[in-house]
Amino acid sequence: MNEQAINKDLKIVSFKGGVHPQKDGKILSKKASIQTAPLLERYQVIVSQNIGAPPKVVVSAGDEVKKGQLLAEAAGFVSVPLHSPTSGKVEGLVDIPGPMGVMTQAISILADGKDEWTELPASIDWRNSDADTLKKRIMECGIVGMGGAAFPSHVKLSPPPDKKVDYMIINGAECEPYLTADHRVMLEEPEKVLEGAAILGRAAGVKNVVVAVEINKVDAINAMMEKAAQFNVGIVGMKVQYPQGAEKQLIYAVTRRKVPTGALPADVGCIVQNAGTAAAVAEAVNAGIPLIERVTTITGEPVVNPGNWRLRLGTPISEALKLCGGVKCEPGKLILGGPMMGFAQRSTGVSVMKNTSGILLLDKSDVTQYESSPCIRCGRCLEACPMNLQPSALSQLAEAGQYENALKYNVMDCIECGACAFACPAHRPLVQHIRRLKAEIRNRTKKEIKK
Amino acid sequence: MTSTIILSVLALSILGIILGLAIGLISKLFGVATDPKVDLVLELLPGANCGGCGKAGCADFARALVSGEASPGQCPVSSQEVMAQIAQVLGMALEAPDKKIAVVLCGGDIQQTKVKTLYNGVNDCISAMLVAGGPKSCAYGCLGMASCARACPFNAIEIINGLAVVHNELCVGCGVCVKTCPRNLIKLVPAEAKVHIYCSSPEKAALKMKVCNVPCIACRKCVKSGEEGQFTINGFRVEVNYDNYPGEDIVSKAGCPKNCLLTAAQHLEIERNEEAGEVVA
Amino acid sequence: MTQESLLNVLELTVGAMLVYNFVLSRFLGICPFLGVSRRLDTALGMSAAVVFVMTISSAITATIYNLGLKKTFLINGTEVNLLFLKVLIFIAVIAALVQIVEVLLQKFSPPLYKALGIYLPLITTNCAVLGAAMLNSVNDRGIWESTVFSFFSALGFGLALVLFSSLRERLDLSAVPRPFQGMAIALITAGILAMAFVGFSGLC
Amino acid sequence: MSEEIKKEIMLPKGEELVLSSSPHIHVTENIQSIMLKVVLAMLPALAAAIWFFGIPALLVIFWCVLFCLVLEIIWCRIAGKPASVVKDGSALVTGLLLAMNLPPVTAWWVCLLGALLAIWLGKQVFGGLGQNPFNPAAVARVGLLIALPRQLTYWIPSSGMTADAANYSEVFYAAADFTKIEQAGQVIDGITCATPLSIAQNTPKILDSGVAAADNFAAIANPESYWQYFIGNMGGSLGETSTLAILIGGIILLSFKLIRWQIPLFYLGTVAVFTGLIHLIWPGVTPPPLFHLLTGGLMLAAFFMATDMVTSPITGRGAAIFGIGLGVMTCVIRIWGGFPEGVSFSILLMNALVPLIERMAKLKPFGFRKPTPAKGA
Repeated sequence: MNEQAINKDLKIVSFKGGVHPQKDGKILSKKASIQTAPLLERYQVIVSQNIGAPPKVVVSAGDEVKKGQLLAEAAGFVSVPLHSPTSGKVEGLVDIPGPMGVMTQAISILADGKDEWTELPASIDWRNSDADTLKKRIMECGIVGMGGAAFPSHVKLSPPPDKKVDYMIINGAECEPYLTADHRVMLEEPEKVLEGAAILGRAAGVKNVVVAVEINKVDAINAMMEKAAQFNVGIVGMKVQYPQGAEKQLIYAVTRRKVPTGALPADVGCIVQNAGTAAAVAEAVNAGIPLIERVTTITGEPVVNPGNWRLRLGTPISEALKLCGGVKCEPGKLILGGPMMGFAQRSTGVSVMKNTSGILLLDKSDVTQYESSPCIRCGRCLEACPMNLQPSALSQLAEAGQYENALKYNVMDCIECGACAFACPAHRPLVQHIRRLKAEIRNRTKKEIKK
Repeated sequence: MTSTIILSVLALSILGIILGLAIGLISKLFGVATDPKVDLVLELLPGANCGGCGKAGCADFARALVSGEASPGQCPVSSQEVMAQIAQVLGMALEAPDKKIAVVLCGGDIQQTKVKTLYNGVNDCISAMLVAGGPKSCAYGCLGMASCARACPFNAIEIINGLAVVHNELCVGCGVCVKTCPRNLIKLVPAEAKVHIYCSSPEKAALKMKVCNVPCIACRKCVKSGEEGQFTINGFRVEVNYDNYPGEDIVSKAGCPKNCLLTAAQHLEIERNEEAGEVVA
Repeated sequence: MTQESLLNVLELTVGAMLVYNFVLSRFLGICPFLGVSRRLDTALGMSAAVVFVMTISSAITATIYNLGLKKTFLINGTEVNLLFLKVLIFIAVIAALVQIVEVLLQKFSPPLYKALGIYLPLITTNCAVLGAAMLNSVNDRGIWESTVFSFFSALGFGLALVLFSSLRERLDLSAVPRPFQGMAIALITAGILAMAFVGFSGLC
Repeated sequence: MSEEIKKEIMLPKGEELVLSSSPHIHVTENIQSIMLKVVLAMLPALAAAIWFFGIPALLVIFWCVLFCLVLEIIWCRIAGKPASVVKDGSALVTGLLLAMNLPPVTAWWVCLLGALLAIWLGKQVFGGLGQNPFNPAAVARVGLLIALPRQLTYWIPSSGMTADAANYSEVFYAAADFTKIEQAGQVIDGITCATPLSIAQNTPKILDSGVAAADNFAAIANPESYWQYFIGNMGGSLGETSTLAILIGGIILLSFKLIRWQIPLFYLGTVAVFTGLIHLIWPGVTPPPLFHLLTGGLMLAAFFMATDMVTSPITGRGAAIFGIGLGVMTCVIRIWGGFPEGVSFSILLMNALVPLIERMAKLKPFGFRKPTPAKGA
């Protein structure tokens, strides 16, 4: 293991709290360079891929579409369009298992094998264009936060006018164990990430653009530091600590500003975008390519050849796993995303979406059973919580059904990073309890508003 | 001796007069008039504070009753006699409401729902719904994790064979469970309606049959054998029209091919037997 | 201050509050102690009510005792002493006082009135209140001494009540076995609390 | 769904996939390993106890652990919990703590009573591990002290103290039987001894200052005696005498993060400051702070008893308040109370205050701001 040395000029920052999983699993796939997946016969593109209003489908069964052609148009401000991953025929709308376990609508496209591009919009000279043009292009290319939340990027770039934003942080932390997609992107395409960062900075009218990377990705940091000056982008190193890449923690680590309860990053003058998003932005602005594919880590001990793949939207998980040679043994868990915040799946029928940063299989021996012994108040969760909450108390309140009291313990501030449940020696399902509390409280406030 | 008696009597009388005057004066000066009826009504109410009436507990309901905002019939728990008594206290006529009970409209117990996913987490329906929509293969079936049973203030819901079943004799129709069920399977129906279609899935018959042995496949046998208007067809399933419900004989007449149209008693018995069978196996 | 008077003050304050705590050492006033301790805020309200009633009632009963009952009158050549009417008179005074407090509370603090519910009239029969009056007369305390003693005794009652209610709020979150739920576990907790208060014995 | 499986490529079938909430990975640490680490930390003190008090001490430890484990299993049987609960090791820890709180010579039935109080009354009636508001060992110790004051204050001298070593070994090492020791105690004069704290308690207090007052405690509080107290060569409960051994255990606990450091720090600090002040004002009333720190159960309480995770406040600020409260109560009872030692009482009292303390010492979330009336910033 001859890791590259960390550049001495690198500023290394961190936040308070958090956990550091000893076995982070990145070793499985971090050396595997990004491969492009071959064309598949059929893609099932899930319609609702972004937070906010799902886009409105504009194609119908039997339509011929070209690669990159609009499939669904944005339905409102907090919404982005959806484009076809390849050329072929629209088979119609089908119900496929969604990432949250409920059936969801998808556009099924039968590839014609030609993979012809549609007419793409012209390149933009971003150094000389104004913010609105850039934002419009970013929106038109369907770009969302590719780290996990899938929040439309152009919305983040348009904070209310009364809020002065002076920091653009590109999140290259990739603090989730096992995932290496952003790592590979930053290592293999540093210019794209940096240029995307600069474009995002320009679109938001911000001078201070930094890429923040955890220092376990030394090669990526060094690759980017070589080129950073040419795009006038700074690089910041961060301690390897989960959840370093959570928005509020990232902002604190880089700028020492605390995003207040219930406020947005823009309230403290920051905008955070994912590194993968930055690369996609660069492509969208320079070549007009919409977001139709993304780099996804396919990993886990049961996977035969873990790796990082450039997958088109709508690729079924089963097909993606085939690319990696399938599994060695029956896995215990299938997770979309990382092991800390990802969603467990019940079938391989789910398809890749804009925010699918990883497809993770866990071995049966790694599936931790919740024996859920009682809380012994050891306080590990309090130390782990990056938001300085008291998960142990919240979980007991959830068990006792005292939902109102949970507000006194600021349950709504929880970012559901999972650090508490990771650290709990009693293996209590703390995150699930907190989600339950949040759901109850949201229901109640909704009811009150109705009244 | 006599002087002791006289003095005692005198002392106590004086004390009594002073204290009486003080109390009288103060209640005259600061007294707040409350309607004694509120307490009377509150005593008559069941005191379960179930919230079935829509008010925050029995005390609140009592206040609403006295002030005329509510009528005694709104309390789903009180028996007819109690309601009559309350109405008498309030001096009003009682409109008799139909007694309602809850029914869980799902027959998919652990034997009948085919594919199950392993679930590992909080044993509670609402919490389980937050994890990939819960472990049950039917996305509309009862999860059987007893959220409703725990919520029921009268312990009228039992989880038999992984399925929530309402005990009609215990249910008072307060409707707490209806609000609790994350899959909206529980309905308040007239207590006299004995026949139910134990399926709430709006999916197509083929999809339902993939995951469940006892779905309503909308074959309409029941509709045909029943009288006009006793059933309503709602998409891919049939529902009992509870405004004009069929009698118990409809079960044998219709001969539901999926065993989904049942009387409540039959349903309970089937689940009991299946559970017993499971124990043996 | 002489050592003796210092000790006396200690006995009236620390002694009344901790060492001879009404609830946990003398086992008086158990009814409201168990009844109103489900929630901390009602416990605080009840404590305030008890402090108020106990202090005032003791002041009045001590006045009656010192100025009236203790005295021996000479009527028609026979000595008459009304000490045997002590309990009767004390109860009457306390009952009247509670009535007054109830009326005032209902007027000025309806939420507290509602929260205290049935327990407010129960102060009448709260043996702690009568107990304080009786202890004062048995120990032949003066008016000021009695008032101070009762005030601190009531504070001790409040302390025990608040402690206990916060514990019960925590017990609400624990998985107490079915047979012990409710009053059983409350009594056990109270017992352990009483055991802890034994530690204060010998302080004065 | 494309479920068809290519010849050589195996895909997950999906039927054995587990659904659960995130996170999907966890630490390997569990309750059992935590409890075993606590036991490890107790070993030095237990070894010191056996070194100084011999076989009787070992017997007491044996009885206490045995009874605690057996009673835990019995309760689980009755309550319908799996008896494997006992594997979490908490009953073992309670048993050892209980033994450390008993005199080195204790009859088996006292151990049984103590185990009953600790496991059943102190823990299981509240729902078992993690649910008990009071420290089980402290409940047992206080309950026994109130019910059986004589048995609980039957101190024997440690092996290093006796003048007549032959006598000592004959009585204590050979006859590990309480009744025999009791009989022997009546025959052999001076076989029982007083703890330094009970000597301090029985020393007449001198309120005014002066030479007499300053020398009031000279016999029990001098550099030589301090050294003996430090290594544990004095009368006292089984596990509380050796400050040295407890400190080693305390370092183990702190290094494994099994206790909140605020509790021992603020507890010991408060005791030192409080007794220091009193000693400064009235030297004849109480011995100097070092005496208080080294004698009695203070060290044991500060590192093992009060720090019990279940019964102490969970936040750092709460733990500090808890420690200060413990210190004040211990000093008040020691100096003015009727008992020579106040740590168990103060632990119970402060346990009762924990819910209130936690209310006061809630954590402020990251980026917390006071809720302001709704208004656009």
